[in-house]
Amino acid sequence: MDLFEYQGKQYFARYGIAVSPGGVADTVDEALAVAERVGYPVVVKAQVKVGGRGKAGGVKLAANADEVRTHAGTILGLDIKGHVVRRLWIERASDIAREYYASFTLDRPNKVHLGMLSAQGGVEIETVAQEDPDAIAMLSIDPVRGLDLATARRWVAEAGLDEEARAQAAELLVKLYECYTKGDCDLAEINPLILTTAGTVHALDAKVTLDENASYRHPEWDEFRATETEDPRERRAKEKGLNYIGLDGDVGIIANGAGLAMSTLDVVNQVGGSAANFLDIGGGANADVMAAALELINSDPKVKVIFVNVFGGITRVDEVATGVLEALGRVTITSPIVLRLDGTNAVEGRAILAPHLSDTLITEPTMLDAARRAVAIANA
Amino acid sequence: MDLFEYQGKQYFARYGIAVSPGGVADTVDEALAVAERVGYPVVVKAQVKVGGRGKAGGVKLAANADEVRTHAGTILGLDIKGHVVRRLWIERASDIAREYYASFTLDRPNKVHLGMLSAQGGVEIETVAQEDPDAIAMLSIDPVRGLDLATARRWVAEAGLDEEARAQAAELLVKLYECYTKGDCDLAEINPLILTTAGTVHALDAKVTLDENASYRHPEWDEFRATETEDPRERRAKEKGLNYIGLDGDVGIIANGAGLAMSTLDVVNQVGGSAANFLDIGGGANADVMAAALELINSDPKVKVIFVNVFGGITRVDEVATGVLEALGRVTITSPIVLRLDGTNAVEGRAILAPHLSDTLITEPTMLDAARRAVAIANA
Amino acid sequence: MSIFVDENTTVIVQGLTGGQGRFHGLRNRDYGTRVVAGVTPGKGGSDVEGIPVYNTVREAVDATGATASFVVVPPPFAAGAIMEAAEGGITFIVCITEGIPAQDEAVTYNRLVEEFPGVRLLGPNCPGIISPGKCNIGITSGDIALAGGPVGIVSRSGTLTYQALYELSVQGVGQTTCVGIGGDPVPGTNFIDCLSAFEADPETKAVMMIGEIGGSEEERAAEWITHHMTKPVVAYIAGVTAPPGRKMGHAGAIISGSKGTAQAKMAALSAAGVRVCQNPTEAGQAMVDIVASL
Amino acid sequence: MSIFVDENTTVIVQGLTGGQGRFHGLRNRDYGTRVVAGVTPGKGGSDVEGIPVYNTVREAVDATGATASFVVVPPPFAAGAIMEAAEGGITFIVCITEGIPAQDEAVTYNRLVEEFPGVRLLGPNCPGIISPGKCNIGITSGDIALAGGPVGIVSRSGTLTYQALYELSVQGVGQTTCVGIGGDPVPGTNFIDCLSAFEADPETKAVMMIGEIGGSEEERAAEWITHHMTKPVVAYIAGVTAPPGRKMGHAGAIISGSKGTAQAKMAALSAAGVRVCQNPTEAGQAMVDIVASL
Repeated sequence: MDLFEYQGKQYFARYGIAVSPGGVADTVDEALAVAERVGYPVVVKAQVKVGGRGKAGGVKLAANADEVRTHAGTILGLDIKGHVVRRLWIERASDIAREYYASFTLDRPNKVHLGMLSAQGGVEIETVAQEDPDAIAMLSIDPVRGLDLATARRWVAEAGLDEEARAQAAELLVKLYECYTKGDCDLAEINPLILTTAGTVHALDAKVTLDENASYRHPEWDEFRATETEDPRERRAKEKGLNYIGLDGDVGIIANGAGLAMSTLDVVNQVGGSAANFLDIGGGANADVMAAALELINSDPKVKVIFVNVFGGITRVDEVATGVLEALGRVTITSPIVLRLDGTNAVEGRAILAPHLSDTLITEPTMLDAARRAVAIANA
Repeated sequence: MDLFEYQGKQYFARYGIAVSPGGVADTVDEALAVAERVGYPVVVKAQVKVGGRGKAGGVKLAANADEVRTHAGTILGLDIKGHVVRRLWIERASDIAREYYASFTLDRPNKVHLGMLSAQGGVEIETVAQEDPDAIAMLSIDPVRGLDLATARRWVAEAGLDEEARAQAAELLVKLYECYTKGDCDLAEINPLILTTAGTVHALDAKVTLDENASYRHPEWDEFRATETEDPRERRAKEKGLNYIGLDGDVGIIANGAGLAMSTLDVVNQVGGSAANFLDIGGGANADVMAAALELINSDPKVKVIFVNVFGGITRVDEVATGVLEALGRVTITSPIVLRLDGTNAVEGRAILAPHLSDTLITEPTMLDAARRAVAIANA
Repeated sequence: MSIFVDENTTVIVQGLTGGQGRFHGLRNRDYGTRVVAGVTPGKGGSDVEGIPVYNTVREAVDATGATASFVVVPPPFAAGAIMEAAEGGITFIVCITEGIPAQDEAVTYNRLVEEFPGVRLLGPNCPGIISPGKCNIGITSGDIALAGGPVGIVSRSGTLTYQALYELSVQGVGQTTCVGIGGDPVPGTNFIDCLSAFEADPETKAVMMIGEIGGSEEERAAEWITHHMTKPVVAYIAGVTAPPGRKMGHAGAIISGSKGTAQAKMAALSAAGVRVCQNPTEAGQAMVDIVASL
Repeated sequence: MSIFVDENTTVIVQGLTGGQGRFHGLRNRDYGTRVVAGVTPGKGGSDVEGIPVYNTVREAVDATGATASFVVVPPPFAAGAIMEAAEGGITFIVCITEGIPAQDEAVTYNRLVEEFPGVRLLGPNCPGIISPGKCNIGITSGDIALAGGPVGIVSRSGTLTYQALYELSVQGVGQTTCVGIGGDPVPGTNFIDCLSAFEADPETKAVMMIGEIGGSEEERAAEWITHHMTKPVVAYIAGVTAPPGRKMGHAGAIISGSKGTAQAKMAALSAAGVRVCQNPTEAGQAMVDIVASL
């Protein structure tokens, strides 16, 4: 789960990481109230989960109440790359002497944590990584040992942070690592981490991705979840325990297992079609799940045909067949359905479907055959 | 100081690092004796401080006494890239299942130790680094904390060493790190580090460079020093406390300080000449030192002119001038001498030399003027 | 022969008394696996259809001499269960638990590597391992596997593991061992571990490898194959058409920038001499051809 | 103003009772440096021409309030002396000792960074620092320096430091501070530290930088200059004609492969907008021109 900047800063604050004083505002009046509280000048920042908001006019400096009113009014409702701004973060403006970059994430190939620290912050770290990789001090951290202050001090020196920033930065990095690990983040990134002209170090932005698998031990995440603005179809799918991702094509896909679902997309593409979605119904494929899946796909106006690709491993194909029939009895599906049912009890499953087959309920013996058939229908 | 392979292995053995059983041989008979002792088959290896000895025919497998006799006879006296083989290392041949690479050196930019470990050993590590950098597991080691067994275990897994090799390799790496640090190495490299078909891990080669600055605490290095085969001129220079490196040009160089000596080479080159040597006489420039330096340069038949470039910082130029005159009284110098004397007491120094100036004892006011004059004489 | 497990492998099930543990544990036993004990804290002394239950792994190992454990406990307890297995003397741990926090996985993996270098963890979030006719630990259906070799299978994807097994079995091509390594952020066992074991196993004559988008494990495997693999390898990579930046089920199946694409993985494997196929059926057929030509 | 030291800097000399320590310590005092104490274990209570000697740094600091130390002890004792200075409360340490083992330097540098992040070490194996007319710690001759600014000098090479000072002084161009950082494997202070301090110092208007072959410090400095330096920089890199693979005096001055060549360093600095000169005289003249145009 990606957090908004203000949520990331709230999360940072829990771990003692310094951020600018500020507050959230959903209206111009609220923006004014926050600005009066934190003191001018302030920065009015659009809260959207997409990069490039600065260029899009979503971040403005305001020296007084009039400017806050103007900027807040303009930014609220602004469309930034398809994300409409509904909320602002108003914070006290900082006198920036230097901008750094700091982040922690998992180094998957090496199975350790990776800290990245650079004296060149405030720009896309990918750009720095490409143009001047030596400007990023990479620190491999053994998850068993963690990051201690001595190592952090060595790291800030290695990264070439300005000397007056080093002591504070080292302490902040230790806290950021704690936020990353104890806070169960997939990513905890500060860009820029700043040194102010007054000589203090704090986080001017916050990019936090939380590991959903850890939500059971973080009741405090509920408030973050409340603000998630998902594709309504994807949200409905999640509520049903389905893993759905909307795509641009016209072949609706239902498969059991993420790998098989991805593979189904590939095969549809291979035979000249294009998938309308990724949908993994998981291990279970009873009538409830199948009905929900069919209904979900059916609600997508792009879909011209539905391809159900189920491999019976644990799941028995006869149960899947029964589930499909039951589902069809409960919901009205407008698109033709092509099924490929294979694996455990496939013969029995096909036998169950046989009496119901028609121009709009078709079975094919293999994944490839089924994909061809579905694509032929979609392209007809 | 670079060690021969056999010395590196002896050094490794001090730190408990496993190597193949073997021994040194300076004659064919000694080679046979070692082979009989360690058991056939053996490998007969030329001991030279230069790479590529294998391709040059300096490493041969011998299955029996006859083959040892043949190979030892051929290799002793072999010229490998200008290095004549005077000594052999005979060791028991290993059944190699896998070849790895391991080394420790100083990561100067980051001021920590750098371990490099690769499952792709037995080839030039530079080639691996270029073609497949991911195949080298780099480990930054804080010199304060060192390398412990747990970290070494993580490292061997990360590097993808074969599982049966990991436990032994981790222990060996901890010992190699100890050899590198307590043993004051600039470089401790094993290539290849092997896993035998019998499942044991040991060092099949050894490349060790010792840090001369640490020799005061390593009386055991004396035996390594005894075998150093240097350019006789460089050895003589070292005995006199001079830092001399022979080059290919015809302008002899004497300067005080390594930076100024390098700079002198550059300026000579810049004005169209070419230096016969690098020679740093250090901070002192009394008559003894100057005499030794002039004599050394004079013994190089390539030299057509001698350029003395002294900047008086601590060294007083008047003392240098006196030193040069005394030296000329003690040794006969055949080449003309161009002097540039600058810095502390330069006026007094030039005054001392003034009565003695001639076509073969010339002063110039600046480094650049002196370089031009020297090069003009050399090219005349 | 087989890799990692065989007919003599004795297995405990951590979580045997839970719903999933009971179902899969008994199913594994029914397949012929030597499931000798269960472990559930507080339920020591009871049994599940004749399988004795102990309070701790140590007790179960002391009583039965088991060397393998099947961990099937909920995410909050999985990391602890894995460490308890290693501390209790187990050397092969299969964890099917889905949804373990990545931070727990990172710590657990490294603790095992650092403190118990002789212990292998398979998973978490994987279907497990089956050596047809000998041993089945995990949730793979034994019905779709065929004993007798000569093919080894290693897969990052659950359902595609089954698909791969099925494609071979229906054509009469058996398997030595099929290993599902799972797609979680920090898998205990990776492609190279399995390829290396298959390369060393005399009965395995060819290997089928099922990868998917995300990460760089397939590329690393390709590098290893280039240098060390002598047996033919057939590969299929799922996710050619997956859009970048979206999680497709597994934490692993996400493309970041130009890294981890199916195309890059397929190119790396092709360069390593692997026969790369466009879909599972094609991969199955390619393997049938290879086995026929052996 | 000056960087790192000024007329108020109070200095102790570790090794004042030794030959070198006495010579340079007194010379520094004669220059006007506030040399307030010496430290030699076992010689506490004595004095060197009126400078009191203490047994430990802690005692010397307690008695005098000194903040800087000049370490001039033989290599076997240098690392210990540096750590004693930091532990004793000194915040600026100049170590001129040549020949300290690299392993000792690596440990000492990292201990300082980890345990005493507020402490700066200059050197080892460096000529020291001089702020003309204010403070001279080290072995640079005060005669060749000229007070009043506006040029800062930072150099990796000893004799070329003197050369640089001299080239400017004879032309009447003064220096704010001249720092010799030394060419040892693990220098306590690097180019960037000095460039950053000169950039922040209002009296320094331009910087002369003397580098040499080996390592990558000049390239890193070039990168820093690109991003942060607003003042003009003139550079000279010694060793254009040095043969690869040979040590030229300093451990630093060695070219490995294509890395660390003078050409690469000069190119990087030029790209950063630095005026790169071919010899010290040219560099001096370039700086004279720049100062004239300020």
